[in-house]
Amino acid sequence: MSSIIKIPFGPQHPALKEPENFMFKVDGEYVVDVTPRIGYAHRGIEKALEDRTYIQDLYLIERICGICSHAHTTCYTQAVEEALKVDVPPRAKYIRTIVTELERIHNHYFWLGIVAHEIGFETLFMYTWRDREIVMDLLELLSGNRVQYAMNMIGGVRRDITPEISSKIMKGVKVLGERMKYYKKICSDDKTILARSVNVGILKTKDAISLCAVGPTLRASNVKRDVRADDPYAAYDEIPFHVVTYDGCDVASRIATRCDEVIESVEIIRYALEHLPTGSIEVIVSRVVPPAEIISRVEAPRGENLHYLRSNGTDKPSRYKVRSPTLANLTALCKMLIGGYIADIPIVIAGIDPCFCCMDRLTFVDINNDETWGWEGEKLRRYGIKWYKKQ
Amino acid sequence: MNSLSKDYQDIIERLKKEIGSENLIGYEIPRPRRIWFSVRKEKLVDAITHLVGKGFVHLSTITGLEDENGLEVIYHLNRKGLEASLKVEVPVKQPVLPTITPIIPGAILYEREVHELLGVVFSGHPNLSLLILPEDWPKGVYPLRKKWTHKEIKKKLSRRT
Amino acid sequence: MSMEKELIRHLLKKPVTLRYPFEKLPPVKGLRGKHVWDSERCVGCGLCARDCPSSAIEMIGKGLTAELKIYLGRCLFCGQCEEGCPRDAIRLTQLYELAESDRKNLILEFKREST
Amino acid sequence: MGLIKWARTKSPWLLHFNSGGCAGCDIEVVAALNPKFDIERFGMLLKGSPRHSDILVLTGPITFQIKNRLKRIYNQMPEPKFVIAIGSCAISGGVYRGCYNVHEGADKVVPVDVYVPGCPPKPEAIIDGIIKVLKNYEKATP
Amino acid sequence: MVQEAIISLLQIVIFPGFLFLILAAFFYEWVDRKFVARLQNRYGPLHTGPRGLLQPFADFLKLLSKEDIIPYAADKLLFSAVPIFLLSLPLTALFCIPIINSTALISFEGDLILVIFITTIIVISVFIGAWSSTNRFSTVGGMRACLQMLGYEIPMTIAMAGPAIVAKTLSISKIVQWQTTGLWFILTQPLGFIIVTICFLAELQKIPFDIPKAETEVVAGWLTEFSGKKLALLRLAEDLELVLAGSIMASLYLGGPAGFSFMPPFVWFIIKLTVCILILSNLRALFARFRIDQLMRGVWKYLTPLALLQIILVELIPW
Ligand code: SF4
Ligand code: SF4
Ligand code: SF4
Ligand code: SF4
Ligand code: SF4
Ligand code: SF4
Ligand code: SF4
Ligand code: SF4
Repeated sequence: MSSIIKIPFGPQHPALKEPENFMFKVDGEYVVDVTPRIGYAHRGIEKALEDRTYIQDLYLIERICGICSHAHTTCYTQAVEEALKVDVPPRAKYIRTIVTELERIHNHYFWLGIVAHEIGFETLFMYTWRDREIVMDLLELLSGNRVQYAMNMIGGVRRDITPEISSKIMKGVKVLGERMKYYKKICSDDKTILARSVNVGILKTKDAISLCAVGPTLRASNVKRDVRADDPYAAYDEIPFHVVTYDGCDVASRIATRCDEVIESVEIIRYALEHLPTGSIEVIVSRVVPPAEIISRVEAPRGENLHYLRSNGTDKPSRYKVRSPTLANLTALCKMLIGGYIADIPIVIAGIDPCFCCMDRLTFVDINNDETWGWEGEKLRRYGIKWYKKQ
Repeated sequence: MNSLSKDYQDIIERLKKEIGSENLIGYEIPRPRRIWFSVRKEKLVDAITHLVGKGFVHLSTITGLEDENGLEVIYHLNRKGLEASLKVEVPVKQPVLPTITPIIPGAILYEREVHELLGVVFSGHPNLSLLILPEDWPKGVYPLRKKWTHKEIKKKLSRRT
Repeated sequence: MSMEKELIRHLLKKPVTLRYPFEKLPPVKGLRGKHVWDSERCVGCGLCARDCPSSAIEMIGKGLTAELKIYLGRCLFCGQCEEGCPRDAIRLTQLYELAESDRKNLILEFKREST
Repeated sequence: MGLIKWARTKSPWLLHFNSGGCAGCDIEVVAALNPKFDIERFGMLLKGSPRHSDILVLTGPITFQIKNRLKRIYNQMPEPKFVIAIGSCAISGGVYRGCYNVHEGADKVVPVDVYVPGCPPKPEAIIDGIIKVLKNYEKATP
Repeated sequence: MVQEAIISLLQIVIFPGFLFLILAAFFYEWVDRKFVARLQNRYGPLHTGPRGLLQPFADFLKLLSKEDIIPYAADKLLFSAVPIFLLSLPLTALFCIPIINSTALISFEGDLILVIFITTIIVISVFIGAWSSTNRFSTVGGMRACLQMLGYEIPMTIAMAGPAIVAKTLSISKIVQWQTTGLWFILTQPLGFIIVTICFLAELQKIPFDIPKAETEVVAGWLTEFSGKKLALLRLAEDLELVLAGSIMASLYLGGPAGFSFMPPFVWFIIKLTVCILILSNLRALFARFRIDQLMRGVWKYLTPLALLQIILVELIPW
């Protein structure tokens, strides 16, 4: 009995998500402790960044994650620009902002689809993903690629927004905002969705702060923290917007937060397009970066992104550190799971929006007799079922 | 702007008083919303306790790095928009730091990450097992140390299988 | 139940589906696809190969006789080569259907016409 | 024989496997399912079990941790089976070429039938790739 | 004599027997997929045959021609027997349904019980199949199927008793005949119809009751290890079950092949069957998947009491 069997958890496109690995300690029906194990997708990016030039790094940074690639490059280019002491033209800043917000819309739609798929709501998945195509098309129109936009350059952005593109974006985001309002209604009306989300995966405000959660996860626990407002970058200091918070601290609040954020993003994009400054979109910069130490922060769709750069006067960074939001939320995720019921693990994990529901393997340790055994997601689910029946 | 810099000075003075000025090796305010401290590692826990008490409750991450001068660990603390970064130098020979997880529970994963990629040991940390690297990762290979280049690591890895 | 109305509405609508490959949308203007190279313009400075983030460009020779080999299997279609070329000799076209069953066919070999 | 070949080309079921990429390719593969592209038109279905699948859709670089799992999944698929490598990562390691945890190309681990370059390729390009697999099969067998 | 024998043989083999039923199974899989696709604003199968009509057939042929892997640890005999068994069960049950006229190929007092019994056996076979393949996903899927069955079987049986009580017979053909003279039971027992519909969704393991094979949770559930020919047969069996479900609904509640005489009874039957299947498909697109505990709770809290209520109403009100 004391053998650890590792079992694939949850998802069975053994691949759609990246595998992560959690060690659960359970006592009866409750999760007592969770130890995460990540890195199936560990590719050694931080090391590789040190071996490549700043220009090459830009594209590598972009590929840390395919979903919020623009947030990562914005963070990166800001760091390098600060080290170079160059000022980016205002028009470039606005364009960066617009792309960031489009990306946020894309991410939240994507996430809603995944959640729908997770609870077996095939039709909602199809609808959200269909509407997501609108924003994908806008991004393609703007940048030339649907996913890896390559919009950011060190010193500005690569492509300009022509009036014709601008009007198309206006039209597109209007539809997206409307549709999101509809989905929000569905999510707060539909009984099946509510049953799976209300009071599930509680993260109290106090814990959210002490465990350093970020992004919508944090804001759904009623903490008003958003890098865009607190440490404005790009054009955010000139654009009025609300920081969305909810105080439910559960999965339902996380859904609501993200829905509202999309609606907010639509307003930001509208404002930015209407107030787009004129002028150039990039400045020429040197390839060599003087020695400096820079911290750059960006609010990615999933939360605060922090990059740390140390340059040493060559054309390659001496150290580049990336802290992506999923990692920051992992500790908080463990907290949500601890004390929760085993049956609720999957939806809670999906709730923090890891790039897909990454986790793939679970191992349990019973604290009472120190017995270790493995549980597959299904067994786990069955367990949850049994447990719920007792209720 | 002026009141802002006064605020920053205030934070620095208080920290100085708290840990003793000889233990605060240096500080810098490169631009609004950024402060850098450099403290002796003996006073690390005190300094962080003090800053957390002053509202820097959010730990963004812990960066570990190696350059010509040896190992360095940086704690990125945050109060609203204000980012305070605390640097400590760690001797390469005996890379040990006290853990800060009792003060900031959110540091658990970051300390593990630094431990794994650079070999810095955090004494008192509840669990320093592998987080990112595979189970059968060779001992003593810390990918972010300069002497381990991609080629070297790959060689070592392929020998393993 | 709250979606029934929406379902009925869609039943009466034409599907949004783009019937690829039987109907194709014209690619957007800035789409980043397969490369073309203009031997007349290239001066063989090597900037493109140097900055390529995944070493997809190989320079054969130097200077005005240099020729290019591009490994599409490595290329990220990031457009850095196009962006960095001081002579606008390398460009990305809108060709995106590049699937090949032989990896060799993914190597673009650009030759200079012997003059 | 002709009938069976017809059936095989009309009913390709896919198994999607991410071996450690940036998720860019994955979202494009899944995007091919959505109503805009709707690959069910060709009878393609995304299946969870390797036992039910005909085409293995690979995305992402092959990290050292994932290699054996990939081999196992490939072996579980019943013949005839095809592998299609999506994106430069799966073809050659892409941006991650040379990183310490990454293999240089999926074809070092399993045989690949069609390569779809791009980073990530458009859903159209992915569909195009799958159709090429089927066309090749149609041509190759008498 | 000989002529009659030939006719009944033809009836069994071709129409409305094996061949017809299998073709119907393929056809209704297509209807189901296409309809759901349209609800989701897409085409569904399109390029296989006219409007994708041949898609299920292509799937079937392809699976037949594929390598057939029997998992190393599986119980070979059971594992191979289950698909055949599962295929023959719904076929047998379908013979009890009157299709071309108001008498079925097999008709005797109590065939309703037989059909209900067969639906139970199907689930048990599913469990045996799951268990014999020893894969953990399969096992869980099989367990879930059984658990689910425990829930819906009871309200379904109770609800189906409604028409039987009124028609005072346990033969489906007789129930159909009763309806040609009286009212359709959907009008007098709408509640029963709804309950049976919901229970059939569960029987067919379709959303929102696809818990036994929820893709995101247990891969393909009890089907996970089956490949090649066996999978082909199993899928066909599923399609037949769909036809069976639709036919039972049409027979018990919509009067089976009865209808105005400007069209032959057979056409009436097809129309009603199609309507029933479309109802099932629509529900499939409408819901999110329940968690199995929610399903069980729902069954005991709502479905069973409602089914009982229906019976009481039937007893109280003499139609
Ligand atoms: S994200 Fe959902 S659908 Fe995708 S693999 Fe994970 S569980 Fe499956
Ligand atoms: S950023 Fe994270 S995933 Fe990427 S190489 Fe570094 S540790 Fe690994
Ligand atoms: S977790 Fe989010 S922010 Fe981080 S890399 Fe992935 S998509 Fe980008
Ligand atoms: S954050 Fe999660 S989902 Fe994103 S790349 Fe890392 S492991 Fe994958
Ligand atoms: S950068 Fe342009 S000019 Fe220079 S070698 Fe490349 S293609 Fe030729
Ligand atoms: S084009 Fe520019 S970089 Fe190239 S050789 Fe001439 S001066 Fe040098
Ligand atoms: S597009 Fe990018 S990856 Fe491709 S050859 Fe040009 S620079 Fe290299
Ligand atoms: S090919 Fe590009 S988009 Fe695809 S996984 Fe690799 S880096 Fe990501």
